[in-house]
Amino acid sequence: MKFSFTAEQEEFRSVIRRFLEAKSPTTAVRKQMESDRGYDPAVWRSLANDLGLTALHIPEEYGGAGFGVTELAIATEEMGRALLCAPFFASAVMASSAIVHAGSDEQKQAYLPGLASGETIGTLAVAEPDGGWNAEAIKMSATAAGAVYRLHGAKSYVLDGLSASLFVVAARLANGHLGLFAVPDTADCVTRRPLKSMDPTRRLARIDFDNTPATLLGSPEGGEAAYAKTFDTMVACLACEMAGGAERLREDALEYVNMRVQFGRSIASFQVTKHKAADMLLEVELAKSAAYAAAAALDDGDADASAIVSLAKAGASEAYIQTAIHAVQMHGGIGFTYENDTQMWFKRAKASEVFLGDAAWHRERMLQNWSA
Amino acid sequence: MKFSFTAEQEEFRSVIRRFLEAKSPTTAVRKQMESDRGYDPAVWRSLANDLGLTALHIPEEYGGAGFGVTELAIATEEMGRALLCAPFFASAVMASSAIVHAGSDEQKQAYLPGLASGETIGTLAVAEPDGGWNAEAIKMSATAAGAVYRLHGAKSYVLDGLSASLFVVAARLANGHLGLFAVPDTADCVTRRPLKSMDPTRRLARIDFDNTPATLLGSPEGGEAAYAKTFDTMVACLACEMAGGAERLREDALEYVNMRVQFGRSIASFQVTKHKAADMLLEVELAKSAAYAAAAALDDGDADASAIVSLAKAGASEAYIQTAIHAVQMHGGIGFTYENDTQMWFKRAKASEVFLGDAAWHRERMLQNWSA
Amino acid sequence: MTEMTEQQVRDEVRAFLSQNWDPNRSLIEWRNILVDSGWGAAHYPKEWLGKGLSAAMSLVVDDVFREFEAIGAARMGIRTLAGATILNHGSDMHKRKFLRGILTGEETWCQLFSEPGSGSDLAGAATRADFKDGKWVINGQKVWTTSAHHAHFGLLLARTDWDAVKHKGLSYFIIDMHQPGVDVHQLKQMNGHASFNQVFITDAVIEPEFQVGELGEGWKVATTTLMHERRGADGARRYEQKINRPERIYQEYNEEVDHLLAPYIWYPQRTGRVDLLIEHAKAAGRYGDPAVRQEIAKVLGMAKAAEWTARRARAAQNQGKPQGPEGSIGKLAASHVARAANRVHTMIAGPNAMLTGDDSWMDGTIAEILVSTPAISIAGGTDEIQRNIISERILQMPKELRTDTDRPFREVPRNQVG
Amino acid sequence: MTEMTEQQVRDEVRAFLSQNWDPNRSLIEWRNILVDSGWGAAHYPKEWLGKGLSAAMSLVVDDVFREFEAIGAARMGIRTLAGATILNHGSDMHKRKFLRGILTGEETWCQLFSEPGSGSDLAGAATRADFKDGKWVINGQKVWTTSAHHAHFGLLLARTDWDAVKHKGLSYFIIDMHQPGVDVHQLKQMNGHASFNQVFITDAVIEPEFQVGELGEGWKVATTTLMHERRGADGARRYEQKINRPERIYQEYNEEVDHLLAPYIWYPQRTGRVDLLIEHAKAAGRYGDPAVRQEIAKVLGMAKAAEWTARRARAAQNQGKPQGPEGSIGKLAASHVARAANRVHTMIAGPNAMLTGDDSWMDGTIAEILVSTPAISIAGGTDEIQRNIISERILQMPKELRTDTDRPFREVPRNQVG
Repeated sequence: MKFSFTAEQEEFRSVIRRFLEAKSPTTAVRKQMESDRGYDPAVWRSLANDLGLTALHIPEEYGGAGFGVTELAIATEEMGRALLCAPFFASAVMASSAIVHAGSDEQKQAYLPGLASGETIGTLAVAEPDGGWNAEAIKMSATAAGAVYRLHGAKSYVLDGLSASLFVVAARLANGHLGLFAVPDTADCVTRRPLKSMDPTRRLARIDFDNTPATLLGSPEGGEAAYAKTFDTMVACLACEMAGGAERLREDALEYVNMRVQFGRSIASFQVTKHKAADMLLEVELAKSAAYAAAAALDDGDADASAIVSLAKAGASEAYIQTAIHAVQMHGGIGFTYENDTQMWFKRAKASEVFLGDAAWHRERMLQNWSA
Repeated sequence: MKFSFTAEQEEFRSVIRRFLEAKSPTTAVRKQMESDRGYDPAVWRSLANDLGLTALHIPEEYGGAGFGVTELAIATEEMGRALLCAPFFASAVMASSAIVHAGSDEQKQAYLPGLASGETIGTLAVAEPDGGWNAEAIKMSATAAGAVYRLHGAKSYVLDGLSASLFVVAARLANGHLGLFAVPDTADCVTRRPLKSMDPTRRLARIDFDNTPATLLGSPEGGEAAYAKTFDTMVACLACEMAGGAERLREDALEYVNMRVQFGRSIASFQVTKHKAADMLLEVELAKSAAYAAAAALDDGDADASAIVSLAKAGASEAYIQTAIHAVQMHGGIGFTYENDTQMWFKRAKASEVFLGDAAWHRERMLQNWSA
Repeated sequence: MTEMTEQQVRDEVRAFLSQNWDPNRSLIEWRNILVDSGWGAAHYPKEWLGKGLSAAMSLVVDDVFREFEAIGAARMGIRTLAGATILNHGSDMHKRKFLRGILTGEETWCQLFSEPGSGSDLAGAATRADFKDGKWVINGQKVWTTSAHHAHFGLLLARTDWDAVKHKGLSYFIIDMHQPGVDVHQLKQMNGHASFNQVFITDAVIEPEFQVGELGEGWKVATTTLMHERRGADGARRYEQKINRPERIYQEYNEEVDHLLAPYIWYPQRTGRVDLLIEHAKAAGRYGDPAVRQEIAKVLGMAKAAEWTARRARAAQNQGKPQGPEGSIGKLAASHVARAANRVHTMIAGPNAMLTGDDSWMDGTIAEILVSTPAISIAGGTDEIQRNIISERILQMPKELRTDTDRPFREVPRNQVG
Repeated sequence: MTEMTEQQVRDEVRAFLSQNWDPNRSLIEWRNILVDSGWGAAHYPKEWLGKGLSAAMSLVVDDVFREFEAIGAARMGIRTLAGATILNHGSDMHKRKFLRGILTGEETWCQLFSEPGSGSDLAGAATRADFKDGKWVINGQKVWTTSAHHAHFGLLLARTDWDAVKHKGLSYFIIDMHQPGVDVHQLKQMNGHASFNQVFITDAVIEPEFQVGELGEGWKVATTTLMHERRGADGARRYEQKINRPERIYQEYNEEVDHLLAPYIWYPQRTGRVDLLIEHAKAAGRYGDPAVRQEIAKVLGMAKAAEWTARRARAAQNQGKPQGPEGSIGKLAASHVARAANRVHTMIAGPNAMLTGDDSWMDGTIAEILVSTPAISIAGGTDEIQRNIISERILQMPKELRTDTDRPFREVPRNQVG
């Protein structure tokens, strides 16, 4: 496993960071999080066309750039840092990975170029109103009706479910296997409802399918394996996104205490503040290391990759919210106000804590996948 | 439930504290913990005859003083504070409670006066080599042979098992019920082996019973209820003992940092040391409150008493070892040496963490017994 | 003259209420009668609208009011602190002008101490009061001000001498909030509520007679206000309860309560709502999960132990024992409990923790917990300040070195604000 | 003359070993040959028993030695620090007298810096060196001294000027440990091992020529020793491994290793032995318990993340990148891991955690973990010192106010010892 980024990867990160500093300062984030759509289409186009980020992890033969999980994760880390409002995670990570891993060659040709160019905004609908992201929890049924299938049931916590024009939906086939299905937003019998998201920078929706026509991606037996790979990819990217957000919180809190005076001296000169800052550094660096290892393990095809991915998510779940709690505390009263930016990352940390499975669930998954 | 001690109880505590300060300073503890016997018979006699502590919780009609769990727990709290080496917990808490709760009137007349006077040293053998203190884990069998029973199997972690002259043994009857049995140390077919105790102030033994004659205490159906009451009493007393030890550690560490200079200033003037001392105070006070509440709940016959008892033990398990870890750390290198007294309480804290069930087990027991 | 006996008080209050209490009066009419009688603030001196009773004896008065379900004088909010401060340090004019309005509830007060530049350090106030043309001219910012948006008067701490040391350059004023130059902005919190205000003061004017106490003695006067605030922290937090009865006066009173409590409706959620953990776990189908049960038991254990610690403290107080350490750790324990409860509610909620409002469990209560607990370790003295206090006052450890208290305030480093 | 190329070094070492290496020699005989050749300490200057090679190039020498399974010069323990300090600051006499014995292993060294009165504060040493009748007379106590019980010489930091400020009143000496007035007592730890000594020095004598560096410059010399100690903290901790071969020299070498490693045999246990968690849980029948699994996964996750963080740091170093924060947090992470692992081993062991020796799981290893992890957060810089370093050096936060460094040392408050 590699433990450093190449010069190209470092440069790639710098480009994204500069882009997001310009396009997604907190003023822009506040504007988008209070908007109806929830993101800025101009930024989305620029991110797709100028930086090519939507194409990152899609193979070259389908219009993508063919980069690994590591590069995709660098992008999400930077987006987590900037708290970018955009359907990137839903489309370029979740939907794209699902189609890459599940689709037939023909299906990839049909769907991936649009996702790669950013023209299509996709998402992946897995969790149901009472369930999580584990394959066994999926109860929605898909019944075969000739060449197409029909979906019946509800999906919840669907990321960017209102913005998406293409749904990949996990449902249970008559043979008991899991299937991943493509459903365009133009399909009949799809009802979308926005959910009230605690984190307004990341929109969620509930989607009801009532006899909705859908295309099975790949074979009727391959769904589990495809979903497992997809899930690992998206969890690794989420862990990196969370590490990026945590690092930003840590840096901003440090900057604040360095600037701030109390009792006639810098708050940063109080030993307790210093030690808290040291502990925050430790937590964030460990979270980063685990998240990077997760992406690298997937790119390496490491036998323990699923375990490492879950390790990273469990660690990120704890580290991000813990850093957010410390960051609010270090700001004092002002940190609890809406006008202070800390709260925006706090809410992202809180939502990310459970998104794609919470720490306890990932710890159990980690041990079950641990070969050692 | 009462949340304060009466003037009499406060005075009672002072008497014990003065006694232990005189009879069980750390020099004496070190001497006993390195001795073969493990305690000083002269101190034991004085504790029994002069202070009457062995008689505390035994009803007056059987030679006891008839005090409640609260008074018994005050005694164990002070002994935990002083780290007294003596078979008090085994005899005056465990064995005495078991006989009080399980024995027939005749049996109480037979056994309790000797325990009350301190002439008899009793203990209670419950845990087996692979088990814990929960009734369901008891596998040792007791077969009826006329008026007496015969015991077969091994007990481990038997407190003061080498010093005791009377064993109360938990075993499974043919009817599936639990039975508590009295076995004198003069019985045939009892093999005792000292176990190497991490905490040398609290000796443990393994005892093998091989067709050993034994007297069933009470009826063949009453064992579970009697053991449940006994167990609650001993756990409440242990929680108080642990709180007492934790408080002593906290006070000694505070005294050390107040006395100690580094970088030309008192260690106690460093903000991080101050905050750690505040956190230790919080932890110890919460542990004390819970332990006191456990004893009070038993005296009151509170419906939630078993839950409160387990809450107190779970809390004490965490607080005692945490306080010990902080205390070593506050002493620095010297705190890790054998010659510094902190290590003696550290080992007691570590052993107490699991004695009579660890924090996790008690948390589960707490919820199962919670009526709210 | 000796103090009345308890029975005499009871008899007199009963006689007064029997004769005067009428729930069909308007609230203001009744309170004016009450204030004239002296029973509205029995612990005030006789010459200032009271009866000169001790605090203990005035609890007896409350008792009789409850018998009659009679409404008492207004006492929620900052007004009580204003009354106490004015009685202690105010001039006769202040007492004449303000005490009645305080007691009838017709005039509302706010406290202008905290500033954006000095959160935990109240004596570091840098709002200026400059004496020009016979008047005080005020400039600065205040923050964390409850009820400023509907207050008539403010208790203002401002700096009148920049060459004096920190605690000696402050003076204390009563400021008319309804004047040009006083701008009140609601301060929204991360949980969406707006419990506090920022107050921007620009060339606002105070007549010299509205200074309270001596020039440069403002910190001393503020200490009185703060002492009453702390004393009330347990007592006054028993916010008034609404009374569910149909008569006119109850309706008016309930409106008053609603109005004053509005900023605080999320306060229960900032404690972490340990009381809801088991209910939430059962509702979410997670109560059988051993890992969840461990976490619930941890929090429940900590919360119960904290509650019992508080009761130990109260029991000791009631027995007249000296205050032990158990009385000082409650606030810090509450922070731990709230933070841990947040974690466990999140664990129980699972994906639902991403939602808010009525998409969240228990009609949004769970979501409100998740974004409200960070307040508990900040408001009313941060955890760090609590640990300083515990270590210095209870454990008698050395005080932090101070570099700001013994030199002219203008030389003390401070934050640039605004 | 230019430095040799890697190939030249390889060739020369191979030639030398082919001719001279004979595992049937005695260890001392061989090391004398080695020292004479210059290949025993190739990074020492040519005039002082070395070859003047760079540190990197001397790794090549090690490489060739491994090819031959040849034993190198002695380098475990404090001797390496003694050699480096003498080379940097010692006189020619020191070099002549000590370097050979250091390299052959015939003479053993110890470091006399720490004192009971100054744990984390080495420059606060208060051991006296008084100049009387042409000799230095030493009085004081030293502590945390490894190998002092069999050392021939000690590196001593002692105070020669009590009117100078803290860091300027110290001088550095080489003290003969085998003299009256030097008493070494083993210091037993709570886990029963005795890895350290206390050294009581009473009127011990040092001839003036065994002062190292200038008078009053002892702290500067000590800094060299400490720098080599820190640099070795990663490298030298790869303690020498025993070699399982029958010839005489290996037997003697293995005895040396055993002897020197004896104080450290419990060191693996102070890390918490995360590697044993799953094995322990399976052996104890607890691996199926969901609550236990949660705790194992937490520790394992933390330990893995810490390991990967260390590898990130090494990878960056290998690429010549500036050191990032990831290099400084390893020690603190190790403390967290060890403490958490102790908790989980306890949870797994259940009642067995009360036992020790061969009554404990895994033949006492588990018990040894339980009473050894507290060392990890103290030895080699406490967690508190680590956090100070991280916040001040990595995060560039303000330094703690010092009151001890700018006045005569005799006026600085210090601990009374003994």
